[in-house]
Amino acid sequence: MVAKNKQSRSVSAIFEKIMPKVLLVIAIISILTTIGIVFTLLSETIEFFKIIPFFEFFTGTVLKPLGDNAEFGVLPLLTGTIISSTIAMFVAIPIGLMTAIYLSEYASERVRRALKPILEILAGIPTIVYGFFAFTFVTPLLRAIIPSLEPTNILSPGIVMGIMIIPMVASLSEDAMSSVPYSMREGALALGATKLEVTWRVIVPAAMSGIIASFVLGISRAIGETMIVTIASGSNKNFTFDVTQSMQTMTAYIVEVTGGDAPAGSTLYYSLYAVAMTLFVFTLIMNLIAQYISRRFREEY
Amino acid sequence: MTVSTFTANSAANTVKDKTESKKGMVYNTKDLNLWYGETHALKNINLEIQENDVTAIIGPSGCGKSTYIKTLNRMVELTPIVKISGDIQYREKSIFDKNFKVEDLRTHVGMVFQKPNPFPKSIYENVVYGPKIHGIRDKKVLDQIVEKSLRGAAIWDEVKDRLHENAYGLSGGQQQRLCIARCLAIEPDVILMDEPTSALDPISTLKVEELVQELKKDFSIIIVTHNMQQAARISDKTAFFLNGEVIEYADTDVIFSNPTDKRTEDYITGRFG
Amino acid sequence: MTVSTFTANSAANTVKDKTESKKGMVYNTKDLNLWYGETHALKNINLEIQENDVTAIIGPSGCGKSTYIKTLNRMVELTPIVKISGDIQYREKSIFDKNFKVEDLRTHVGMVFQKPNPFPKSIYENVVYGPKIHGIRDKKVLDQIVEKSLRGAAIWDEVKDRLHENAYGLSGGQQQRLCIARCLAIEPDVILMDEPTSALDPISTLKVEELVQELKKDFSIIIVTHNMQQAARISDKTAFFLNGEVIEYADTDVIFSNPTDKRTEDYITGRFG
Amino acid sequence: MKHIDTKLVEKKMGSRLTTNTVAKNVFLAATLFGLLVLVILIYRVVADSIGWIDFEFLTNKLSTDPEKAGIMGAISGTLWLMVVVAPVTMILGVGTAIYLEEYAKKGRLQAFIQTNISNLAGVPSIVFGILGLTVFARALGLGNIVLAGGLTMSLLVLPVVVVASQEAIRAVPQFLREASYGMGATKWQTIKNVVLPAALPGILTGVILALSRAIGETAPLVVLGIPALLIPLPDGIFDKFTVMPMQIYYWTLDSALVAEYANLAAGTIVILLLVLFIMNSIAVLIRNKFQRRF
Amino acid sequence: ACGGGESEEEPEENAGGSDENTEEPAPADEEEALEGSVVIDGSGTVYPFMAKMAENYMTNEEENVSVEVSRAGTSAGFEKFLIEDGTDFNDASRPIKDEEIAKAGEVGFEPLELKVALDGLTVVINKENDWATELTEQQVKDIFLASSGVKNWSDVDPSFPDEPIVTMGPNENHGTYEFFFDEILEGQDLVEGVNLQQDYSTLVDLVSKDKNAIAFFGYGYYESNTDKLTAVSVDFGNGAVAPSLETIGESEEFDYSPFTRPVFTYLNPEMAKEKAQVLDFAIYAMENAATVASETGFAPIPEEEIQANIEALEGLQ
Ligand SMILES: Nc1ncnc2c1ncn2[C@@H]1O[C@H](COP(=O)(O)OP(=O)(O)OP(=O)(O)O)[C@@H](O)[C@H]1O
Ligand SMILES: Nc1ncnc2c1ncn2[C@@H]1O[C@H](COP(=O)(O)OP(=O)(O)OP(=O)(O)O)[C@@H](O)[C@H]1O
Ligand SMILES: [Mg+2]
Ligand SMILES: [Mg+2]
Ligand SMILES: O=P([O-])([O-])[O-]
Repeated sequence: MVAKNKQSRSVSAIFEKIMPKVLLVIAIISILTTIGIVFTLLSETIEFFKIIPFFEFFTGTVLKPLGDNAEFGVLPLLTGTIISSTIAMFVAIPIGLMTAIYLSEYASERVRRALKPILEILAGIPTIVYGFFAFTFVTPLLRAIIPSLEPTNILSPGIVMGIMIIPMVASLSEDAMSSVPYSMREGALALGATKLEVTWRVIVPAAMSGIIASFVLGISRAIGETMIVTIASGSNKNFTFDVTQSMQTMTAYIVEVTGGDAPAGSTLYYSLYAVAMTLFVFTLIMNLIAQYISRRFREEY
Repeated sequence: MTVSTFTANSAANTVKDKTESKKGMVYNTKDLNLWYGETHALKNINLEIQENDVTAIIGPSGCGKSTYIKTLNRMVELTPIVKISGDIQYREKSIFDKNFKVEDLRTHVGMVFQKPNPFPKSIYENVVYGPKIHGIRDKKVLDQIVEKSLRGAAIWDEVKDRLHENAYGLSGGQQQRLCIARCLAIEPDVILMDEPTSALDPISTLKVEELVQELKKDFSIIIVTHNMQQAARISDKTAFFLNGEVIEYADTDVIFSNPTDKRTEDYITGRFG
Repeated sequence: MTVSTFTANSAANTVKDKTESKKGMVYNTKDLNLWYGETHALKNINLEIQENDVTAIIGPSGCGKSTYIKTLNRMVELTPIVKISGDIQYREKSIFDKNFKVEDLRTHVGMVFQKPNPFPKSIYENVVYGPKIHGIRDKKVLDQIVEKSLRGAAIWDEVKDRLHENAYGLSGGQQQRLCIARCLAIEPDVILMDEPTSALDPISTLKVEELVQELKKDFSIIIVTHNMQQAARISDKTAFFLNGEVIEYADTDVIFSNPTDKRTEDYITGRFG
Repeated sequence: MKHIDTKLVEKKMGSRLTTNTVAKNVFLAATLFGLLVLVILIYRVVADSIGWIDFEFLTNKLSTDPEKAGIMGAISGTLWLMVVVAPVTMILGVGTAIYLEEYAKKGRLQAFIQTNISNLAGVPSIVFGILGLTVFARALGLGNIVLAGGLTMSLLVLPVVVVASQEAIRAVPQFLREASYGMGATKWQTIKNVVLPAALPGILTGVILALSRAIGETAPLVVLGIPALLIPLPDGIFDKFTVMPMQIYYWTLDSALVAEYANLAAGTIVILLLVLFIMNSIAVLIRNKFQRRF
Repeated sequence: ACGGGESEEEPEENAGGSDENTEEPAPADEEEALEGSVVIDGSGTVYPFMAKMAENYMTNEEENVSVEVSRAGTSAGFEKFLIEDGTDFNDASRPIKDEEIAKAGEVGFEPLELKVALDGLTVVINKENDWATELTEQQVKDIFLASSGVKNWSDVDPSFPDEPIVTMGPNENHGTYEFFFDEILEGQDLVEGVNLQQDYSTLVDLVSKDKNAIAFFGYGYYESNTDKLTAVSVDFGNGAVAPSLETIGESEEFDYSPFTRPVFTYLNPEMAKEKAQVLDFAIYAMENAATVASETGFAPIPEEEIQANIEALEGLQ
C-alpha cells in the first residue's frame, strides 16, 4: 500500500531537483545585496570624482556643499566620525570590558542570568531615542561640568554612542572569556592568585582575540551610527579636534543631504555617494579586521 | 616498621604513625564532612599526612578522592553548593581560619591537575606566573626561578632553548611537567596531584613518576591515582577511599600486601572499581 | 541441519546456505569494501542474508557493525568521506544501481536506531510520517496504518488513548517500540536494527526482543547487538565481525556452541571486546 | 636557596586582596552603570509622556494639533512594514541558512557567502538606506512607499535571521535526519518535515529579533524620505507611510514650534520601547521554552 | 490626543472658507470626491503653515486626498521640484531664482508663484541677554558681517559686555539663510565661525542655552518659543520695533517691513492640470491662507493678491 504509491514520487522528485537551486538563488541574494551596495555607491562616486578630484576630496578641510562657492573636502566629516567613534570607544571599551569581567568572573550564575538580558535591552533601544537622550540630558549634564561645551557638540553623542555599544562589547567579550576553559582558572588559583590576578593575567590574555574583535566591531558600529550624532552634534561642518564643538559625521551628513529625498544629478547628490562609499569602506575594513583577528588568533586551549 | 592501620568505621579515631614521629605532620584532617548540595561526598574523614612522604589516595571513581584533595587547598569551595564541617589543620593552623587567607594557603600548597593546564603563554611566562603575582619583579631572580623550577621538574633540557615559545607547542607529558615546574616556582611546602598521569602516555607517565620520587626529598606530596601499580610504586602511604569514607590508611606495603579490610583487598585485586 | 561456515580469510568465497534454499535471499553482499577517508572500515565482506531470518551481527566496538548495516540501506553515504567498492544486491538488484533510487531502497528496508529517535511530534504524526511522505493523504487509510503499525510494534494498548500527545512523553522503551512502529508503517521487507536495546532498561529490552521474534514472521530482520545473550536468544544466524572483517557467519547455535574460529570463541567467552 | 620569602608574600597578601575587592566593586559599578543609564532614560521618557498616552493617542491619526494628534498612522505604517519585512526576511534568511547548512558543500562559495553575510551585518544602516533609495525608490520607481521601505529593512536585518536560522538548523540532531532518511524520505522532504519544524523556535527567535531591529530603525527611512506630515493611514504595501521612530524624529525637531510635541515624542518612545520589550520577551520565552528538547 | 473632552468638539480651524459641516464626510457639492495625493516639499519656515493647511484640507474638505508635506528646505526642495515627476508644490521662503526658472523650463514647465503669507525675519537672543534687546538695523548687520570686524558684544556698543558674540543661523539649505544673506547682508561675507544648522529646533535650543548667542529665523519659530528666547527689537530709523503679526507687513506702513519677506509656494502647473486634487488643494490653500497664516505665526497678505492668485489658478482648469 505504501511502497506502491509511486505517483507522489515524481512530485517530490521535482522538488528534490529544484529546491537546491532555488535555495542557492536565495543565498546569492545576500551577495547581490553587497554587489548592489558597492555598485550603487561606486557608480555615483565615480561621477562625483569626475567633478571633484579625488585628491581634493580627501585632503580638503572645508565642506560647504551648498551656495555659490561650494567646496567638497571630506576631512571635516572624517575627523567628526573618527573623534565621535574614539570617544565612544573610550566609554564602551573600559565599561564593556569591566562588565564582561564582572559577569564572567565575579557574578554568580543567578546574577549573571538576571543582568545579561537587562543589559541587552540597552542594545535594543532605538538609536533615535539615544539621540534625544544625548541632546536633552547628557549635554546639559556635561555643560554643568564643562561650561565651554557648546549645546551641540561631539562629546555628548560620542559618550552616548559608547553607552549604546557597551552591551555589544560586554557580550562578545564575555563569550570569549567564558570559553576559556575552567582549568585555566584552577591552575592560576592553585598558585595562590586572587581572582583579579587570574582574570587579568590569565583569562583576559587568553581571551584577547575575542575581546579585541569585540572592540573592533564596536568601533565599526560607532562609525556607522547615525541618528545619535545627527541629533546631538548639530550640522556644523567644523574641521577641528575640539570635542566641545559641533561637528558632523559622515552619517549625519548623509542624513542632512538626503533630508527628504535628495535631488538627483547635482554635485551635492553625488557627494552623498562619495561620503557613503567612504563610510562603507571604513566599516568594511573594520569588519574584515575583526573577522581576521578572531579567525587568525583563535586560541587552541 | 610497625604501622597502626585504620578502618573508617571507627571514624572518631585518628590515625597516628608513632614510629615516624621524627617527621613533622603537614596535614591533620579531623572529622571532615563535605556535601555537594544534598550529596554527602566526604564522610567523617580523619587523616594525618606526614612531611616528605608521598601519600597516595586510591579508590573507585566517585569515591571522593578529588573532592578530598581539593579540600586540602580549599579549591573545592569554588563550587558554590559545597558545605563543609569538621576541620583540616595545615601545619597546625586550621585552614578554615578567618585569618588564614586561601591565597596564602595555596602559596604553600601547590596543585597539579589531571589534565595538563598550562596557560596559553610562553613556557617562561607560565613558570614565572606564580612568582610574579607574589611580587617578584627582578628579572634575574625570575630567570633563576625558571631554571631551577624547570630543572626540578626534569624538563629543563627539553625546553631551555625555547623558553619563549608558547606552552601549547609542548607534548602532553611535557605540558604536565611544565605544570609541575609552574607549581615548584612558588616554592610550595606540599604538592597535591590529582591523577597527574592519567592523561599521559606510558613514557611520559614514567617520567612524571620518577619526578615524584625525586621531589619527595624536598616536598610533601599527596597524589590521587586510579592506577594501583602507580600507587604501589611511588607512594609511602596509601589511603583507600570508598563512597566518601576512608576505609584504610597505612603504609603502602601494608595496604598492598596485607590489607586489613576486605573491601580494600577486593579493590586492589581488581574485583571492583 | 548442516551449515557451511565461513572465515573471512578466504574472502573471495561467498557464504551459501544450501539446506535452506526454500527461503529466498534478501541481501547478497559481494566483496564489499568501505573506507572512511583513509580508514578501511569494511574489508572484503561477503554475506548472504535469508528471508524471514533474524540475522545477528556481533563483534567488538569499532569492528564495523554499524557501518555494515548502514551500508545496507545506503545511509552510510550520508557521511561525505565514505568510499565503497564491491556490490550489495537486494532482491537480486544492485543497491548501487543508478536506476535504483536510495529512497526506494529505504522504503523497502526500514531501520531502527540505537537511540530511540522519534520526531518531536505526536505519536500519531510519528507513525504516519513515512506513509505521508509516500503520498498517502487519506485520513482513514492513515488511521488504519497507525493502528496496525502500533499493534505490530506491541505498543498499541499503551498509547491508543494518547495518540496525539508528543512522543517525547513516552519512556525510552516505548519510544523505541514507537520507532519500530514508525518503521512498520512503511511496510518494509527488511528491518535493520542497530543495537535497538542498548539504550533501554532490561524490561523494555525483553519486550523489544519478544517483538523481534514476533516480527520475523513477516519481515527479514538484521540486528546488530553488543549483547551476546541477546544474539543467542533471538537470532537464527549470526555473523561475527572483527576489525572490519567477517570472521565467521553461521547458524546461531553453531556459532555459540561450536565456533570454528579461535577469535570467535574468544569473543563469545568474553576474553576480549 | 629560597627565592620566595614567605613572610613577604604574607605581608603583600593583604594589599593584593584589597586590590581584588576594590576591582570587584569597580567591575560591579561598571556593570551597574549601564543599568543606571537605562533607568534614567526610561524614567525621563515616562515622566515626559505621563498624561499624554491614552486610548486616543494610540488610535488617532496624526495632526498638527498636539491635543488631537495620535500615532495610529505610525502604528499602522509599522504594521504594514512588518507585512513586507517578516515574509521577505523569513524566506531569504531561512532559505540562505538552509542552503548553507544543508546543501552547500564546504568550499569557496559557501565560505564566501558566509563572510559576505558577516560583512553585511556590519554595514551601517544608513548605507542600506542609500541602497533602498537608489534601487527600490528610484530605479524601480517605487518611491517612498511601504514596499520600498520594507525591502530596504529586509536586507538590513537579513544577516540576523540568517545567523539565527543557521544556528537553529545546526542544533537539530543528526539522528532526526537519519530517522527520516531511513524511511525513504528525500533530502527536501527531510528538511521540510523534520529539520525546519525542529529548528522553528530558533528561527522564530531570530525573526522576532530581526523585526524588532527593523521596527526601531530610523536612518534608512530618513534617507528614503518619509514625509513629515502624512495623515491618511496606509492601506497596503503600495501606500506611503510613516513609522514610530520617524514620528519621534519629526516631533522632537518640531518641538521648537509646538512645545507639546516633545511630550508626544516621549509618548511614542514609551510605546515603541514597550513594543520592543514585548517582542524581545517573546523571543526569550520561545528560546527558553523550546531549548534542549532533544 | 489628551485634551480631555475638548477634542470631541467642533474644531475651530473650520473657520477657513468652506461652510460644510465636518461631521458629514462627503463634500457638499455634486462633484465626485477627489482622491490621490498631493506632494509638497520645501521651506521649513513655511512648513507649519502648509502642514496646518493640509490637515484642514484633509479633515474638512477632501478626506480621500492625501496631502503629504515634507520640509527639506527651500533650495533642497527646489531640487526635487525642478525635475521630471517632481513634487507638486515647493514651499519657499524666498522668491525663485532665475536659474531655477530656467531649470524648470528645461524640464518643461513654468512654476506658478503663489505668495501665501508674510514672515518677519526675527533676530533672537538668550533670555539672560538684557543688553541687546534693542539693536539698530546696522548693528544687526555688523554682528553677522565679516567686514565689520565685530567680535565681542562690546564692539557693537561699548556699554555691552566684553564677551564674544556667538552667531548662529539656518544653513544654506534654507531660504531664510538666502534671504538674510542676499537681501539683508547684500551678499557680503558672513562672519567667520557662524554656526549654521539644519534644524530650527537645534537653533532654538542653542540660543536658549547660550547667553551670548544671537540667531535669526522666521517669526513663527520665535512666537512658539517666547518663553525661551527674546526677540530683538530693531530700529530701522524710527525707533525700535518688536516683530509681531501687527508690525510685519510688506508696505511702508508697517514698521518691521525692512525685515519682512513674503513666503511662497510654487506650483507645477502641469501637475495641477494632470491631477485635479493638486489644483483643488491650491485653490483651497489660497482661500484659507489668511486664517491659517495668523494661526501659524505669519501675517496675511492683502486680499487682492489672494484674489489674483485664485484667478490664476482657475485659469488652469
Ligand atoms: N561539582 C559537583 N557537584 C555535585 N556533585 C559533585 C561535584 N563534584 C563531585 N561531585 C560528587 O561527589 C562525589 C565525589 O566526586 P569526586 O570527583 O571527588 O570523585 P573521585 O574519587 O575524584 O572520582 P574520579 O576517580 O572519577 O575522579 C561523586 O559522587 C560526585 O558525583
Ligand atoms: N563518520 C566516521 N568517520 C570516520 N570514521 C568512522 C566514522 N564512523 C565510523 N568510523 C570508523 O569506522 C570503524 C567502524 O565503526 P562502526 O561505527 O561501524 O563500529 P561498530 O562496530 O558499530 O562499533 P560500536 O559497537 O562501538 O557501535 C571505526 O574504526 C570507526 O572509528
Ligand atoms: Mg577525580
Ligand atoms: Mg555501532
Ligand atoms: O527652511 P527655509 O524656509 O529657511 O527654507
